[in-house]
Amino acid sequence: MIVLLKLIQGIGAGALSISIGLLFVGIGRKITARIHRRYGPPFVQNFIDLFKLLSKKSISHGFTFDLGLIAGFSALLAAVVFLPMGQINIFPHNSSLIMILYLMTMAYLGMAMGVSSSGNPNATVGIARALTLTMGYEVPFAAVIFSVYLFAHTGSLTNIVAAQSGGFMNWNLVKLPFGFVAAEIALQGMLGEAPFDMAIAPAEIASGPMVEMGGKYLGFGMLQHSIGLFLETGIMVDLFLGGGSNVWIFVIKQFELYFLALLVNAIFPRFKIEDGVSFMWKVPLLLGIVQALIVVL
Amino acid sequence: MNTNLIWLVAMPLIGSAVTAVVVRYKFLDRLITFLTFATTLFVLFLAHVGQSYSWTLKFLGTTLNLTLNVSHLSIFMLYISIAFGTVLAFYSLIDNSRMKGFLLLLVLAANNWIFMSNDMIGFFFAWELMGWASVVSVLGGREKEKSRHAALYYAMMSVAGSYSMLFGIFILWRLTGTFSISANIAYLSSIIGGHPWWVLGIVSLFFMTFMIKSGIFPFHTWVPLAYAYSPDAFTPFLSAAMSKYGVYGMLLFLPLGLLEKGFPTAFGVPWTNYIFLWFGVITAVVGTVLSIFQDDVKKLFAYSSLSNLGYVVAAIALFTPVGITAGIYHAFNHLLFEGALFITLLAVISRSGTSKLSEMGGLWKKMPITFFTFFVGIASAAGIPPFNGFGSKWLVYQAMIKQHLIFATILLFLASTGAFMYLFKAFHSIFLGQLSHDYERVKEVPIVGQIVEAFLMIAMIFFGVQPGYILKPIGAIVKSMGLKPLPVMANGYVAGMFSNVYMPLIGWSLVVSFIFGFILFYVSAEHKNVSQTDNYTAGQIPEDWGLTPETYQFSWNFYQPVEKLFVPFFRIKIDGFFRGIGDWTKATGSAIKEIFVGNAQMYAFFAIVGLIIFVIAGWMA
Amino acid sequence: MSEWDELVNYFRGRSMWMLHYCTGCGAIELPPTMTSRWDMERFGIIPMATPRQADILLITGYLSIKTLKRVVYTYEQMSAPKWVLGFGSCTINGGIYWDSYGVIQNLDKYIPVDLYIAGCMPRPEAILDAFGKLKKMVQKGEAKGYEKYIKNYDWYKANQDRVFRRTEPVLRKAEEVTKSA
Amino acid sequence: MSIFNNAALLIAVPLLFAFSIPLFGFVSKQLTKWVALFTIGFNATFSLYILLAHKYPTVVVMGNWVPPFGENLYIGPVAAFLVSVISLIGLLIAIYNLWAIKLGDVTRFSVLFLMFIAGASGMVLTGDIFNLFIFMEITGVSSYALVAYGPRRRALGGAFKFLVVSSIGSTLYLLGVMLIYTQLGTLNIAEIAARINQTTPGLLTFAGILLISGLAVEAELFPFNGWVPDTYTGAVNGISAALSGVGAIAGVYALFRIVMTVLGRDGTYVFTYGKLDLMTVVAILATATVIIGELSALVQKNVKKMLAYSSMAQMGLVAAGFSIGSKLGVYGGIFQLVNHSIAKSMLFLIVGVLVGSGLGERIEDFKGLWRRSPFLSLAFTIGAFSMLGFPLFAGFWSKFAIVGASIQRGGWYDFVIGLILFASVVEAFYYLRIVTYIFSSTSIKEPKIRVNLSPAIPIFILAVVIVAIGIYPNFIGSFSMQSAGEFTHKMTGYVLNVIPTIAAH
Repeated sequence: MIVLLKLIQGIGAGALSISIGLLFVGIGRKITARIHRRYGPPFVQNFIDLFKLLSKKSISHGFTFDLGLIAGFSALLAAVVFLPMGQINIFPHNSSLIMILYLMTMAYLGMAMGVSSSGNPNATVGIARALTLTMGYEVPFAAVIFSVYLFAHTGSLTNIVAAQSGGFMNWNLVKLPFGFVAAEIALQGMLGEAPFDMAIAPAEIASGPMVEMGGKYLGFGMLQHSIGLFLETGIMVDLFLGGGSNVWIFVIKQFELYFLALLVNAIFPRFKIEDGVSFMWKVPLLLGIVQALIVVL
Repeated sequence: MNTNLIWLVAMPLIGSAVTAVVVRYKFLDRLITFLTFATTLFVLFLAHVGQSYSWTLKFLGTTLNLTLNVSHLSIFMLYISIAFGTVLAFYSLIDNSRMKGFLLLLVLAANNWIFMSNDMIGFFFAWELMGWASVVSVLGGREKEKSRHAALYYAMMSVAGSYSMLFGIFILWRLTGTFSISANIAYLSSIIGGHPWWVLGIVSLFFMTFMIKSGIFPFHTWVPLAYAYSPDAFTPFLSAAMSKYGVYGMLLFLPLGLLEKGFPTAFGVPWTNYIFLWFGVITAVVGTVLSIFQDDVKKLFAYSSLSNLGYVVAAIALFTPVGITAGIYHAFNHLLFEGALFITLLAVISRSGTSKLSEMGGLWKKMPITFFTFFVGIASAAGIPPFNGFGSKWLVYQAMIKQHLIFATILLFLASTGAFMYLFKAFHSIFLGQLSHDYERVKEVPIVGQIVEAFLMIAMIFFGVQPGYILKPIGAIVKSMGLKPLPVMANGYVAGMFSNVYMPLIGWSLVVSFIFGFILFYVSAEHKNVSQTDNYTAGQIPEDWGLTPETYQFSWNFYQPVEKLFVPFFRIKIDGFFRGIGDWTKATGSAIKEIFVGNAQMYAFFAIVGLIIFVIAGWMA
Repeated sequence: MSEWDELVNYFRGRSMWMLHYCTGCGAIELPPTMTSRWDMERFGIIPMATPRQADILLITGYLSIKTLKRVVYTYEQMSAPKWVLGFGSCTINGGIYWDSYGVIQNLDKYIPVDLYIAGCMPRPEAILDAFGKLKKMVQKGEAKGYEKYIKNYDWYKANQDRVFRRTEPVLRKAEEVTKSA
Repeated sequence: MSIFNNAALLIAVPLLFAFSIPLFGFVSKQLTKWVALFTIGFNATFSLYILLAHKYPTVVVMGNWVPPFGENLYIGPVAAFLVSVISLIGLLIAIYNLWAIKLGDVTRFSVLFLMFIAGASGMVLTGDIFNLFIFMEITGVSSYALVAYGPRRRALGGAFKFLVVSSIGSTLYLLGVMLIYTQLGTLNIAEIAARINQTTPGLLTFAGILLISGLAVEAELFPFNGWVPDTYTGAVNGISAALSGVGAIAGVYALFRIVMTVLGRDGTYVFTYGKLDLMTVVAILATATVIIGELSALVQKNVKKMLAYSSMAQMGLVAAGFSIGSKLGVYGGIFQLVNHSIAKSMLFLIVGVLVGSGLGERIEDFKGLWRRSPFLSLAFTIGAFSMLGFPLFAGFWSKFAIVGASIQRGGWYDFVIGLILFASVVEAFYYLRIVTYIFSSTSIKEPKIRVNLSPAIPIFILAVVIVAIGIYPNFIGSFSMQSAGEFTHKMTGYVLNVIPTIAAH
């Protein structure tokens, strides 16, 4: 019985993450358009795109291509159920942050496997860039999460959220401001928004990993992006913004973070990959280390 | 007196003697090797903790007791190494490399002896035996001249290490008059309060050996050479099992009780351990960074192997319950996934005939079982749950954070991210991407190889989902070291300091979401399979362009941008330091050689001068 | 046409991703179409990077025979459903290159064009109008150029081969040259 | 004191046959080699009988003049053991010589070889320091001539250098003997040993310095070892093997018989009487020898020369073991001495076979030997591993013991052994370099090397013995241990066995 309940809850969480993620991207497109002084697409445009993609025919380069893209989507879905989302917390005793981060890695591995089995060098270059950038942003992010670990004396997101209960002044955003800024910059890299969008540069490497993806494959890619967006902003909310008393507040907080990212994305050009990494290892890492020192000492 | 223990050493020695006779008949050689491994494994089933066997040796003017002793740690190490060796020996039935069965069996005998020995004579004997047997094994690599250099380099490091340990052994003997390891460690532990520098000096003599054997910075330079140029069938054992000897040795010498003796601490660990820990961390980072830029796949995984040993060392150096648990657990996981990876590499190299990443590509269709084993292997090595590498890495972080070692943890995390980079590079360059025309006829390895690979794949998943089967014996080891073991929960749990992870849950979560993913995939519009060359080429038609799969495969200079980032670090050449010592010795040798001028008068003159000096010395005395 | 198909077509019409094959001078009209003045994204139309991802192939100018080869290859790499928009008079009748030996005059003979945008140059309004037309056609299920191409593949192929032959070198082998001399 | 006069045959028989060999030479030149072989065979059998039947300790008295009044031979554990080793290795080399010595004056070669064995045996057996000098000269003179044997010009150079340096050594030794004689009026080792503290310390020191300077030549200690590389390289390989396998044993024996038994003072660690502790002097010499030998060997391109330097270095190691002066150290030293003789003579024989089959002596010539002759390759590897002290091979135990003894003594011996271990790393490099060359095959297909039975037998036996000792060290080890007792306890071990009536001082 409990298994069935958890299963349904898990499916619900997955559906929530997909829809919220798609909605976020849709709203994001609208907001970006407004910054560009355009009208912009309807905010449900992403659902339409997804539907179109899933119903469009496509080509595949073999089983690994299929499996990789499914893995990219499914592994993130599997990770989402461990994320405490407001009052929805399906596995409260099993929400280790590092576990979630490593589980997300599987999605990237799957994605990478899929696209590079297409045999297109553009895709592989894109993946190589993405992985290089990962090395860039993971280091400051690691500094931040280990600071939070030490600060909260727990590694479980549930407990980190619980430790921040009791109002704005208890949020880690206030208590660990440098960490928050560092994590925010790292988040920009995680989301692949400008100035860290070198992995999917359309004009240089024909949209990188997506070069061979069409139809439902691109649809899966889109889903992965949406869930990833949900998960990454969700982790940030749990880490710094005190989670949420209910899921809608949680989502609003997520959106705030995404909104920040969008603003940056809309106006910035793109880093060269090595400059992106060295930026990550300079500014955010310094901030993260300052934060870590403050926590340790 | 448990005579079954002596068979653990004797059985491989006998097998080795037999295989040495039939060394010319390759299959027979391999078959006997495998049977010996299997028998040894069977003999091991009869052994259990607390057994001991001793016999005497009339040597060094006294009657010495040589003792074999089964502790929790040793039986754990024995099980994992012999079991892996058996699997490898089974694979080697179909292998064509120039590995000699009798050398592998000699290493096995030494392996068992090292893990069981409670006296330093036996330990040293076995250590040296293992040393030369593996050095000679390395000689049989594919690239003759390179494996010659590699073997020589490895031998030099190994011999230097052995002599350092020999020195340490006898110093301990001088102090205590016994060769018993446990007695000596108890002695060291008892005098550490009064003479810390003495103890540190002696222990560092031993640790130098162990660090060399495990390839810990700054002694990591031999590892890539020896791994890359050893016979492909021997490399898995070299990486998976033999790197553990150093770890085992360190674990023997770590319980000195520094904290109880009021040793100065840094971050809650004795400062010696703190320094040692940084060696581990640096190893992890250096291994990772260098691995990213390798083109030879065995070199790449050699660096990967030593990077993982950096994790192990960093964790055990803490000498806290969670640290030791994490270290041993990671050592086990390293054995499993690194062994599996090297076995798949063996399969790939035997079929493709090259170990250059830039010459491979697209092999997954040709070698599906190998491909999936490799996939699970890199997922484990990258620490992706629910495969087996995750739990230990996660515990390592916990252990480090527990001691507020935030910088070390960040660097380890960097190593882990970098690990993902090089693992994917190898994965892509071997299995994904375009299939070269040269490999159109490549076949999957024979059925024996497939069985081995499938077995390892299942093992990696099983021990990932059910870590309890490993964590329980590790708990016993931790307890036997006088530490409080981590709470043992149900089989699927990894219990950490800050939170727990229930691995089967992750597994189920993945299964459900994969089912969901597949359903979504198959209800969506259909797809058609196209050939690998039907690719987006910006409108260029491949034939017009003269495009071949090889030219359309991206695997050369894979992480070129990253290389720019690390340019300043490449100027530091540890390897150059050792080679410098070698060159200096050689130059001194050339100079000293000039004493022997080849002239009788000069020799006579030397003799007379020597005499005169003596006479003067006698006068002065 | 079943309800499901109607639904699908409705959404397809609302989300058309475009691959713009920019030959000739027509490409200059696309940036204003995409950016704030006309903003085609409000109709769900965005430019894509590769043929795999695109629904519309927009050809913005004259096509030399060599370029045609690439266009055909690109078109064939796109997945169904896919549509072709011919932009400007060059794609209709060759435009100012009507008498050039190296330029094709009539794109429709080589790949099935669903809709032409006449003019030299058509302004962004015309492009948006064409997208609107195409959207209606798609939603009604009328834009079936990709099926026509499969049905009449022989005819298209023959036409293509006839012009492609002109790109082959006149003298193929060195021996033939020496023999003739 | 038990008397066993037949033991004099160990010297008499080889000498007798040596001088009668020219008669056999009239029949057939080849026959002379067989005569030498059987003579040494007799020696080997007889000495083994003494050793295994435990006929020692015993004294051979000449003309019923009991010591200290007459000349005597003393067969203690050391002599029994070392004579066995000398004659066995000599026997194996004689077998090898059946194949190797074909050209030139075979008859005289056989004469000299027998004399060489007789001299070496005599050095080990004699109980008289002047007779020691005589036997040293016999060994020396015969070996100069043996070294000069052979077609190559470098043999003459080697022999000449040996001659010059060795003559100086003999002279110094004789001077030392003279000084002792002026002091004590006796030449009997046992008596001198018992009364050594009655001499003037200054004079004793001077005499001791002369003695060890003289003996260090044969024991190959720096700076008296200039002859070693050229002589070993110059001689034919059988003779190089004999020099390192037989001559070196006698040389080291003589050195430490004088230093430890004659001049030494009993104790946990043996020191010498006189103003200067000669054991320390020897230790310094030994350390210098090891380092110089190993470093010089490192840069050699010629395997034979490399082996020569390595011999020198190994002698240094042996001497270092002895010079520790404890029972354990001497045990290690003797054990190492024997192991070195076995391994090094085998290595020289292998080089001899290779040279005989048209290969050179350069390191490059060893490339791909595994393909051409697995037997020789394995034997060479076994020999090299034994030299390096790898387990399962003989050298492990002796090196282990020497290092152990040295560290047990502690003090500045820690530095001695530290330097020696560093030199051992160097040694490991140059031996393993050859081993790796052997197993790294060349691409060129080369013909197999056929090894004749006559050189194959000694090489095979020596290789088997190395592994046998490596697996079961106790057999040789127990003899070494008895021998060590004779060196470290000179009164009970030596003097009282020879002259039971002598007053202990």
